[in-house]
Amino acid sequence: MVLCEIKGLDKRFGGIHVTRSMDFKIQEGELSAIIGPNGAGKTTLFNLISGFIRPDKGQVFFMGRDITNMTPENITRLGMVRSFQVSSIFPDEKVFDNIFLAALSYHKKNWSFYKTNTAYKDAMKDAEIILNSLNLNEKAHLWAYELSHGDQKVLDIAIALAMKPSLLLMDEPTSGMSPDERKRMKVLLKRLHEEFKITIVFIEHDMDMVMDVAQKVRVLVQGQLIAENTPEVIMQTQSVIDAYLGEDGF
Amino acid sequence: MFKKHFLVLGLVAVIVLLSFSVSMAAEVIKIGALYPMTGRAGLYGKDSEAAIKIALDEVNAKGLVKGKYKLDVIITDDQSKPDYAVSVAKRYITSDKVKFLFGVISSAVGLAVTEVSKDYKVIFIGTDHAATDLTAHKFQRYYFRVSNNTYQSMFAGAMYLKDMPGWKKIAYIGPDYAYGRDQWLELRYGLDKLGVKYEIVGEFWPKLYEPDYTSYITAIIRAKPDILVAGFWGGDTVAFIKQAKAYGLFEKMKYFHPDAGGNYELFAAMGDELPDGLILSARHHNNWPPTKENKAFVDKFYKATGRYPSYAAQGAYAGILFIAQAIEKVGNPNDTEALVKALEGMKLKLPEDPEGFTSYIDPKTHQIVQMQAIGVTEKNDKFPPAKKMLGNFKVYPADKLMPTDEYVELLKKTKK
Amino acid sequence: MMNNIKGQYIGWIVFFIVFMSLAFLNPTEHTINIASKILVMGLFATAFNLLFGTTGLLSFGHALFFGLGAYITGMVVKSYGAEVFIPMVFLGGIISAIVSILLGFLCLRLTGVYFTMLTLAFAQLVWGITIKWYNFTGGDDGIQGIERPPLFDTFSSYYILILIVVFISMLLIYIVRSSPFGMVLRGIGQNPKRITFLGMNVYRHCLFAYVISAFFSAIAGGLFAGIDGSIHPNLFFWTQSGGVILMTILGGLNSFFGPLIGATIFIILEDVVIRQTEYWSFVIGVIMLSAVIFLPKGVISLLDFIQRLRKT
Amino acid sequence: MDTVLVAEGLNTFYGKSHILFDVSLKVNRQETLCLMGRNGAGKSTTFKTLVAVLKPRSGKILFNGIDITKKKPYEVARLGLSLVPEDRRIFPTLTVKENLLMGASTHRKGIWNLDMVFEFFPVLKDYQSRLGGNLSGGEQQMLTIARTLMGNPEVILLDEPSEGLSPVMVSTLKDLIIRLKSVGSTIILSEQNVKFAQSVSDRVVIIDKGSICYESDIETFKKNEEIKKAYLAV
Amino acid sequence: MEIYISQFIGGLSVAMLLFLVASGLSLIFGVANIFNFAHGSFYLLGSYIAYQTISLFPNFWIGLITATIGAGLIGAILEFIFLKRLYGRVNEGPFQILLTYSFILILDDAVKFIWGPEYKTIVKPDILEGSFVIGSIFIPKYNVFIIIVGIAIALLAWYVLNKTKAGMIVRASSLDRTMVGLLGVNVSMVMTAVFGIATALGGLAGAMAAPLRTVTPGAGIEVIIDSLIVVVLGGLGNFWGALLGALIIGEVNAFGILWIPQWASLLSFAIMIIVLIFKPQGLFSKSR
Repeated sequence: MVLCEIKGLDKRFGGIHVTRSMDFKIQEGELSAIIGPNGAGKTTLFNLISGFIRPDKGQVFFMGRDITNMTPENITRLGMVRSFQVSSIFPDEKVFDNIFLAALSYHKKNWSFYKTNTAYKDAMKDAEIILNSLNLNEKAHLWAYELSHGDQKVLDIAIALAMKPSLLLMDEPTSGMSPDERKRMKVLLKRLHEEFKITIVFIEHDMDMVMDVAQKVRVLVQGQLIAENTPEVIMQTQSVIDAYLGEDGF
Repeated sequence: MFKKHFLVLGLVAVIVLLSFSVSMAAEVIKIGALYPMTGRAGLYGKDSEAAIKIALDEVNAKGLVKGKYKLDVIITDDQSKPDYAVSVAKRYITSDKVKFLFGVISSAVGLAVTEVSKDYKVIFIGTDHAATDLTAHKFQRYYFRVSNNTYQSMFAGAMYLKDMPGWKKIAYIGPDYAYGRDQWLELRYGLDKLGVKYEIVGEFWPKLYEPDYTSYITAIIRAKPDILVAGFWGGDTVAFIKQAKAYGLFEKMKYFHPDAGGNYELFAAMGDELPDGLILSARHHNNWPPTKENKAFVDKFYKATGRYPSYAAQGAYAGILFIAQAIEKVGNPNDTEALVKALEGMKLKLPEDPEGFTSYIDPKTHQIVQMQAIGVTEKNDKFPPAKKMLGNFKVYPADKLMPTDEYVELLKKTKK
Repeated sequence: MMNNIKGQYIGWIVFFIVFMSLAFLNPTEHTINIASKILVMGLFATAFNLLFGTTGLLSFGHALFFGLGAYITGMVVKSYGAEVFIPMVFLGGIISAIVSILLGFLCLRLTGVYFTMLTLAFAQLVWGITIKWYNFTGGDDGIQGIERPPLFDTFSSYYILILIVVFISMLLIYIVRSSPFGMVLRGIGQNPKRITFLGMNVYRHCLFAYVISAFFSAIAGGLFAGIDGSIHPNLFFWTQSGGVILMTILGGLNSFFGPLIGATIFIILEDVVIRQTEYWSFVIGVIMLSAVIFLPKGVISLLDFIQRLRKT
Repeated sequence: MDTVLVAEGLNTFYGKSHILFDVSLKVNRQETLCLMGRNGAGKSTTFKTLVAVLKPRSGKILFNGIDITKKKPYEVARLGLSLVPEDRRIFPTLTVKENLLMGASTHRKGIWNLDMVFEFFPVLKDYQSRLGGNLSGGEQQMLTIARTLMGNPEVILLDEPSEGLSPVMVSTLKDLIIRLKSVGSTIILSEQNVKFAQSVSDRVVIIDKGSICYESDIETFKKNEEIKKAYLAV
Repeated sequence: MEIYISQFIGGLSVAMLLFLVASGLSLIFGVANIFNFAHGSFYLLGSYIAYQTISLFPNFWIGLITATIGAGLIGAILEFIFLKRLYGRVNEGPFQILLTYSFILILDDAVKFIWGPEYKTIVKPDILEGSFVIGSIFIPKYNVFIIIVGIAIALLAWYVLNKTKAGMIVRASSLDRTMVGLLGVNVSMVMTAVFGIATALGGLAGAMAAPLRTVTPGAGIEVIIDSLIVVVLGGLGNFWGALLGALIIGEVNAFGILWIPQWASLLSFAIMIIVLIFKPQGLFSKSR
């Protein structure tokens, strides 16, 4: 089943054509990567899909609905949730509260202003489950800014999970991570996909990660989708090697 | 410069110590004064302070009620903020146990403090705020004003205009608040009352402390009035005249500014630059009346401060003298009702009184009744740094300048 | 989090005891007057900080709501008598809240300095109208002789009324701040983009906070009208908005009680220093400057310092 | 061999937390030294301490024999020790050319000037009047290195240059560093990408939990799988 | 028709003085991200320093120069001793407001202490006395002088900021002080210099305005809100924007006085509301 469909998406910034008539479908249950050289328009694509910027042309459908002109917050409420390249957390809140805040939003308690936080059992429970499953429970009472870079990225994902997404868009989940942190992230992504049954699309530069995790890879070059296939095939595609992978195999 | 201040400080300390030792003998009667001491109105506060000292020295040197009492004044910066002034006034009465409230430059502050005076039944001597309301429909029996109100200045102004030949068109510029509005209302009332025919060709309302009048000036010139009536207050007059001069405004029309235009600080600030022939007046002139009382007062002030007084000084000086005389008459400072009675109709020869006239307090409204003199700017360097002062004075009789009942009704209607 | 809550309880107890005991210690009228002003300005600053301290949006026009509260109470009491005083304080809050919806609708589309300046412009406009609309507002002469409500008509009983209303209001603001909604506001201050991508509308949350803030600012203004029974257009002026900003920052904008502490310091300083010297502005300036240099989180950081001393 | 930079017993704190513990380093002229370690191990802190953005509580840094421990960052840069920060820090509203000219603020003489830089980085020449913020990530990485080169540093500190770059871009970076070596630059590199580090470095130092725990030449390091496993989790 | 021309020219000279006063605020506000609440106090200092100099050496031009240098020096010293300590601190922005506000309190009182409460005056130099007269239109020479200086400052500032190395460093410093330091620039000096230049501009404005205005304690407070409006109206940190903002305020007031004199004093706030509602980032903003 198609979860999300992108139809003829087109966007210009000033004179630069950042997205050129893009077409593809995200199937429910897929775990796929988007790769491409810096400046290819990967993050812009996410911004367009999630409603953060409006496309000049084209449409986006999510779960059968046209979401092209919806606000990002309403799109998020439909179940499409993002995590960010630079981890987007609430640095001056406790780790637990970061997730709790997101869980409150999911339970639509964000407008409650007359009861203290402890009154919201559902959200508390959700937050605790996520803390446990991402192994953050020992750090629950730290300030978010005290976390290491890798843990902040995990927290970013934890915040996204609290929204119980059906589609998770992740922008470079391993950026700035050390090799062992990357390994943990790999495992985490697979678990999210298998245990939580979340459809995941992620942008990535680390080819090991892409090879190991992704079932499908899309390649973006200069705002265009130039290839879409399994990782093994992509690795052999000459145009991808020229534009992105290079010969050294870093 | 600093040295001088330390010297003054030292002197003050010595005086304070001395007066303290003297006060062992006499009972001190406290007066709580409110004046702006900072910002643009600070000059009037500082001048009032200096004049109060002069008056205190005179009064305490003689001793009150055969040396039984002496006066002491506490001054607090009211910041020209009415709500703050009210709280200070209450502190004066409840904590400092003052017998009199005193001072106030801004009418808004005056209107606020008079309420405190009424509630606590403490006499409030207004020395320098001109809103007619205070002695008209907002009158209360514990309030007395020892300087003239805008009605008195403006009615004198109307009389001046009546006698002036060859004009018909008139325009007004004044600050956009009660003081500016009242003056215009009162002048028009006066002109109508005197049966003067005139045509209004423009009204302009810059904000108080407007720094730049250029656009007003070009608009006034276009309106082509014969007379421009101005209701500026404080330093705004200086800015306006400086800017208007370059546009040749003063050659094109008469400038007429009968309430605060003739303030000495304007002459001091403008020196030679001040055009001749402006028709101005003030609540006190340093060179009128040419009596020895006035000269003595001005000289004393100059000796104390190194500068000549602005109009505010004379009011503060008069206020202290009235208090002293009232206490002298009653014999003790505690019988407020008797003091009120004593002050009603009290006569006192003030620096501002010309030969043959003595100021008195109107028993009905508690407003001082004084002569008004309107003059024209001319060369006069006897009061440096001023190079020009008023001359060619025309004097208007005090008793003709009191607000009529009819006017009070009008005021009530326009101002609720 | 737990530590915080404990600390806050102590704050509430200290707050209540200090101001309550004032009423019984046979204070002078002037002391009560100052304490009343501290409470009222403290509530105003706390209400102001509901928006500023969480979302970081700096309103330079909050005097508008304070003044509105004071004028609604003052004008109606003047016409209909003191019986309507207490309902009018409340009504002032409601009207102010309605006005704030309209203003917030325009202002909150902007951020940063632009928000700050637009709020300033609106407040100044209302100030100008108050002065010009003489027949209705009394112009720059203000309104005098506003009677206090029956039962609370002496300075000391009125103080009790202020204490009760301010205490309840601050408790309500505290509840809002520690609620999920308050948490969202803090989230907006730290990372508005994330809030959007958690399905929440930044603008609407800010608007709601702005409205609550306006409501309590007006309550403070209404109470102010009764302290001296004298109100003036300068309650709307930018210096009034500026004053509340300075109090909040000086006290500590990241702490709930910071603004109240800032208000206390400002009002006591003003009272004491101006009484002593004509050069009060110099003295207060130097004190303020030292506070900025030595107390990087506002005066509230002195408390942290004492706590740390106790721990070690 | 000629030593250009010596750090002895550096102890650096971030607020109250102790980050570097007695870090000592020696850098030889014209070598490429790679500082490796996990996230949070102290690589960036070491770099920031060397260029005086952070002040060590104790320890000493000698650059060409001059004690620079107490100097300000700009003084260190003028002496010829320059950092290319991890987060690139391009001036987004300055043009590419202006960004480059900013680099010349050290007033040092040397081979690097606009012409030379444009020859090395032809992309930048084409984009010289574009705003820095409009460049792609890879171009920004080029620009930030070029900008530092404009100051003719004697020693360049490159903090995680390959981070966030596409593989083909990392190859370009490799070629660039090799070319820099060929013109005689001394480079200190911090990296987590082992493959890349091995392809350009002469010597490797590993830092873990704020202390130096391994040091060797590149060939020895290549063979030592244990070390890689223990400290880099490869 | 003539009235419109003369009103327009009147508005122009109001605008230029406004711009002159606001230019320093615009410089630090936009370029160095410092909000100097005390800008009006440096304006005031400028007036008084010029007055003091002229009363010692009766020459207007020397007065202008000492006022500029004096206000600049005092500004630079205050920045060096106090403002510098705030850079990079938490809540830097709010504390800047508090600190510069304390400058107002201290400087304004110092002015009163040194020079007393009475009004001071500066006489225009003879060469700028009088007016050009075209038909019935008067253009005072001094206003022409102000217009020329205003334009010169706008041009100079534009040139220095965009075309010189120093300007480039200033722009870069406003973006990222740490990075600029890493590239070998003494940023601390740059910030002091920028603050000094900005306050010097304030001082120059104060000295130039003195022959037209009242020199009195407290006169600095009034210019600050007007300057803020001008700076924000045009878009932060944009000199041309500030110039345009000043022109709009000047001209709208000039014609407002003609057509709706009752409401003229509220017009600048009304304009700001209208502009910000339709162009939320000021007039010269780049839409993103």
